[in-house]
Amino acid sequence: MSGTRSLDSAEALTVVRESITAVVPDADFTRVRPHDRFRDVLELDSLDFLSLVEILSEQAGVPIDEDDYPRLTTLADSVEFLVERTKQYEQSRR
Amino acid sequence: MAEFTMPSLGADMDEGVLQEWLVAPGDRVGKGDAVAVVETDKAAIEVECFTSGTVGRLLVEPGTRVPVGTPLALIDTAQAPAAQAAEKPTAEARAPGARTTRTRGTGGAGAARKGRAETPAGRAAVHARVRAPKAAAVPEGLPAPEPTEKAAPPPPSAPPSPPPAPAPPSPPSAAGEPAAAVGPLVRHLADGLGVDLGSVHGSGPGGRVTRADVAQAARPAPARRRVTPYARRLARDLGVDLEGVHGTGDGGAVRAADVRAAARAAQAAPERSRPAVPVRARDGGHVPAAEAAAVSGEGARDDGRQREDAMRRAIGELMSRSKREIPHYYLSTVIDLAPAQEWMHRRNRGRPPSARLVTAALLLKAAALAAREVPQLNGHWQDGAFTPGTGVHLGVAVSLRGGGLLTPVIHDADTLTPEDLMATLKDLVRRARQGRLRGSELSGATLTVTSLGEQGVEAVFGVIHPPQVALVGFGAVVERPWAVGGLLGVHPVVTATLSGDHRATDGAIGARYLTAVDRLLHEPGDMPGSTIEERE
Amino acid sequence: MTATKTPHADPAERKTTYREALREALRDALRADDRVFLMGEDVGRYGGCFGVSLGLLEEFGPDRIRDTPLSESAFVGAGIGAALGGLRPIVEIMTVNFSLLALDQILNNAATLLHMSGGQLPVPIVIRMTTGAGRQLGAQHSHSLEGWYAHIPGLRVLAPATIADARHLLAPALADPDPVLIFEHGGLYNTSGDLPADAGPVGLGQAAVRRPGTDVSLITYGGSLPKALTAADELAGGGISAEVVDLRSLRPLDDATISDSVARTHHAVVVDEAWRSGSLSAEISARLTEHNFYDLDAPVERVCSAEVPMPYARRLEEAALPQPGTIVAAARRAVGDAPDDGRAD
Amino acid sequence: MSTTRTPRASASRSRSRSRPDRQAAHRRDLLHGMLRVRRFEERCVELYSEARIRGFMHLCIGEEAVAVGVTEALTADDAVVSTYREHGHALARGVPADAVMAEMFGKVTGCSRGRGGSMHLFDAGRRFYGGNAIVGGGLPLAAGLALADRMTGRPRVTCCFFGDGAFAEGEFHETANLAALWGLPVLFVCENNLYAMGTALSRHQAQTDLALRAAAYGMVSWAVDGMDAAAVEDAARRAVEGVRAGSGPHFLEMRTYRFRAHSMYDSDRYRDKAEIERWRERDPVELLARLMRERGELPDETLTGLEDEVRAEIDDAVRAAEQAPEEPVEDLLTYVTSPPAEVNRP
Repeated sequence: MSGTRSLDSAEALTVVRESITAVVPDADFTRVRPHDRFRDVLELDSLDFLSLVEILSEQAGVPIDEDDYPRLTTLADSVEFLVERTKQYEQSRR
Repeated sequence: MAEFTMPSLGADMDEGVLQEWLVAPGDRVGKGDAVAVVETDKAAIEVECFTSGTVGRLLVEPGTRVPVGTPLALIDTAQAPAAQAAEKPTAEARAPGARTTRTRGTGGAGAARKGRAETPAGRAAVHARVRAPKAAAVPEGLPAPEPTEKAAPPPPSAPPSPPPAPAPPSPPSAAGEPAAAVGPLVRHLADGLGVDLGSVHGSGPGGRVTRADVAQAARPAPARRRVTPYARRLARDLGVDLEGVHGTGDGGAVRAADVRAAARAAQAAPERSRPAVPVRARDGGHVPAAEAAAVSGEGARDDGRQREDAMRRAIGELMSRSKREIPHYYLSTVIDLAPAQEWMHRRNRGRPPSARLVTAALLLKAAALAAREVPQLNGHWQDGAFTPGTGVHLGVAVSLRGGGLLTPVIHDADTLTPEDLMATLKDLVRRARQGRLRGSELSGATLTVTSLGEQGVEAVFGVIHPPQVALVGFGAVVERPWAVGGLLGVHPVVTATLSGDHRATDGAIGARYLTAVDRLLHEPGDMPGSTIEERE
Repeated sequence: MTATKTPHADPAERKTTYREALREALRDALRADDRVFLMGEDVGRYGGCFGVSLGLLEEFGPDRIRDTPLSESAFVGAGIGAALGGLRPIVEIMTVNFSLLALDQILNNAATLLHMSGGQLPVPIVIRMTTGAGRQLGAQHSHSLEGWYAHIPGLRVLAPATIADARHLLAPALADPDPVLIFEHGGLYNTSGDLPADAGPVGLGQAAVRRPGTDVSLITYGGSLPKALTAADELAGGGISAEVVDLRSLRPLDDATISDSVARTHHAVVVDEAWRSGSLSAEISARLTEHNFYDLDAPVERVCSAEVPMPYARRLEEAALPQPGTIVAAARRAVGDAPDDGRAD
Repeated sequence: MSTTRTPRASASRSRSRSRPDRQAAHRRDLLHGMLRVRRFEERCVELYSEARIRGFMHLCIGEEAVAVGVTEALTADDAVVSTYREHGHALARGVPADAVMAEMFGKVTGCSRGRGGSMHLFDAGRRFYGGNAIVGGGLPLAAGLALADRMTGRPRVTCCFFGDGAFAEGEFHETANLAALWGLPVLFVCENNLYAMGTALSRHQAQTDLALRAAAYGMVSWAVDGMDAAAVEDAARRAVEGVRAGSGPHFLEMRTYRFRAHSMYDSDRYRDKAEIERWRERDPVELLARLMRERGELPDETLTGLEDEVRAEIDDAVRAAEQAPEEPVEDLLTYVTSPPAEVNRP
């Protein structure tokens, strides 16, 4: 988590997508609209989701708790969450 | 002898009307003298000649429209008197002010037609466009057609000649139709189908219109589907038939996403009623992992499809055999997961995601421990008798993203701590999806667990994998009103099911098993291997 | 007048403004080549209508920083004549609306002489002018007519949208033997930002991908670039990855960059502050159907100004112009994500 | 460009002669120059009528004295900016007849490689900056050429021809003001032939004394009999001298007349036949020839010799133009922009 810096929404979206792609290599994002539950659309099971959380946390450099899971439901939510969380962490590190 | 020609009087002038002659045959003209008045679209202009001499024949009578460059008169440059042969146009022909081409029709109708002019004999020298010959073959006695082409006027010197025989047109109904090229049968067919033969392209010899041509013309064009160009291209690449694709775009347009969805659906269609079975090849052995793995590479698409086909056949055979041979009974119970999840959350708190448990791991752990408690369900039915398993080797049904499923085995699952079980599960699932399982990891299961609940359904009643004698199913974890100790609350619950082989056990055994699962999940901390960390 | 270095800034980058970058470019050009001079209304003592040439008169004198009468046709034509006579004039026209008074010279002479003379008379002139709306200047100071000029063979038409381009497009424009028109959007002059030290002259006729993306291409230029970037941010927040292509050169168009982008994203939105009818946006849309028909997964969307002379009132002017919101909406339409779609769950 | 040929290659001009002789020889040169233009234009009429030349074509028959007389006062370094009625200016300036003719035939040997046509004759080498087909469009260009000379200290004059019609255009007034304001070395030559196409001067100008109006811009201006070649030349010499000396732009109103239509043919509905006849009595070619005859400077054989020479030159030009190749269509797009090699692409 040493590399934490705040992400803008574009970067956050990239992180989310790359993380999902790492878990579901052939994820077809054309099927996922911003407010779709991507877990359902892309058929992520709980193990996949845990992997996603792991990768997201790693990539963004912020902790993600189980309590945060509901905020990782759609792409839009996830981006919002990451932007907010990375910002908090950047500020808290100063 | 020099020719005086219709001059170009402007950039946009291609033809002009000789309006008036300012000279007569025999007149002396000098270079630069105005000799005629020419009317263009813009104005009447006096035009000059560029040769000096004597005006000879006037070749074009006033009122005639001719292209630029058309000889209008001859000028004798030999200083000789004008040739007597040159005859002035008749007074009639020289009527001044005529703005349009003069007409001299055969009847009132003809005379009134603008642009009509005779083509007397001896006109060969004049720039005249010739009427298309097609009308010549048509019977006489019909009204004269209105010619659209311009015909040149008679040279003034030529004696008036009777108008040529009018060239009547073909009957209107056959207009534009190659009369000789349509047989009666075809004509009849066209009539019947309401096809205008004039618009039919003939594909037969010599452009003959065939029956097929008429039929083709009669067929209504199929309603064109709205498909985006990219989607069309993609459909071709993926071999998707656009006919069946549902369009979600504007006005029902098929977009790329729709094509991809259709391509996926085509792959997934046979596994809609996905059974929880391990995959075996036709010889009864397990499908080698490498072969069974879903192939997503573009180049290997065909190979991948073949493998999927093989996998489907294997699943089909195994399941058919199961349903043919095994008398299934089914049980279900709803289990309160609040204690288990609470325990798990507590345990996960503060741990990095990589060290966290998921509910599925607890369910597997419970399923394995319950199998140890109820060993009649843990083993194989072979040669008409039950053989208990030597350990609890839990088959876990893993669906593959490309379609199909594999059932890797967690050996001695009952002895593993939740952490180890979790780690093993993650590893097996990952490698199953990557096609990296070893053969041993696919064989030897004594009981299979499927948890379609991950896909959102509440209960799954599976098909037993022969030679096993039971299959445990977990549905989705859902929140439901739940009473505990007379108090109603919202609890996470899961529906656990058991499919049993009635040859090996009766429902009571099965019920005992599900009860054990329920109990174990109520006391997750008491599950062997769970307590040590809990006490830290 | 030079951009001041902020002491704590990264030495590789300098804080400056679009206006200062333009001025630095002018100063460089005037210093580098005696043949270069600047001419236009109030470029000298006044310092330029928009302050671009402030201070140049003092350094280069009234001969080379030449105030002209309000005679667009005469001084633009004189620029063309001076170019024929061996100089390298930079002519400033206050706004594109005024340039119409010199349209005869730009079209009938500057753009045409080389061809009409069978290659004998190249016209190495640079004509700069302000374009665009957004400053409540009303209908005679606010239009975006650069697309008209982009219609004309024989001209190069540039639209620097970034500080780096403001700084580095002038030199290659002056080096070009043919007439180059540079359109500076009035809304950009005060833009401040970093001028990367490593930014150098850019090739004429090259578009730039200002932000990579995968779902939709926002094709734009000039004053609409910042709006498109804002829109792309918002789109990213909504899960749509937008690529932003800055045309930079309106003539010739960099077909390759535009086409490549759309071939990847399959969706295109053309953002152009000009009117849409018979416009540059129409041209780009047409080219997309020519070059990328089989890549397109949706009709090309266009976000242009409302077809109205630019009104004065702020609310009306804002409503008339492309805005990030309208760009976002167009992009969503293009990718098939209607604004409220998917929120129901 | 095709071969360079001095317009008066054969018209000997001996410096050793006495002053009256020199003047006579010079008059013969002027006559030769005007005849050359006149016959060239007449041939153009024939070729146009035969549709071998197309497009718009504006002939300067009747205005030859202005073209020949003014050009006489310029040096090779000076620049000329002209209008669409510029055959005479081009020929007098030394653009070879065959290059002009080939241009009108649309041939690659034309002085604009067939891309200009009658209205757009160019010869950069002779500093002939073209036929401009926009009334008034060449004026700012002339100011710019002069500005470049001014800024680089070259003592050159830019001569700009335009018609009375340009007086109604803003570009004239903008340029007159600019040139006077900046003291640019421009010689403005207004060919006042009394008609802006078909609109008489009095019907398009409130004040028809053009020299007077030009003077209002602070330029030295005067009106000249544009049918008298010697008077034109004399006035042009004085004006060029003044311009070159640095006293700013000068303006000459050349009162002249075109005998033919505005462009090739028109019905002359806008002017009296009698008016044309009156002006024809002051035909500049005839006027000079008459003077020379009176002075005994123009024996019949001299005139015949000049005519023969001119006819031969024009015959050659037509023949060469007919035989010249056309620009291949593949080269259609060349010269729209400069060749890439010239473009400095970093």
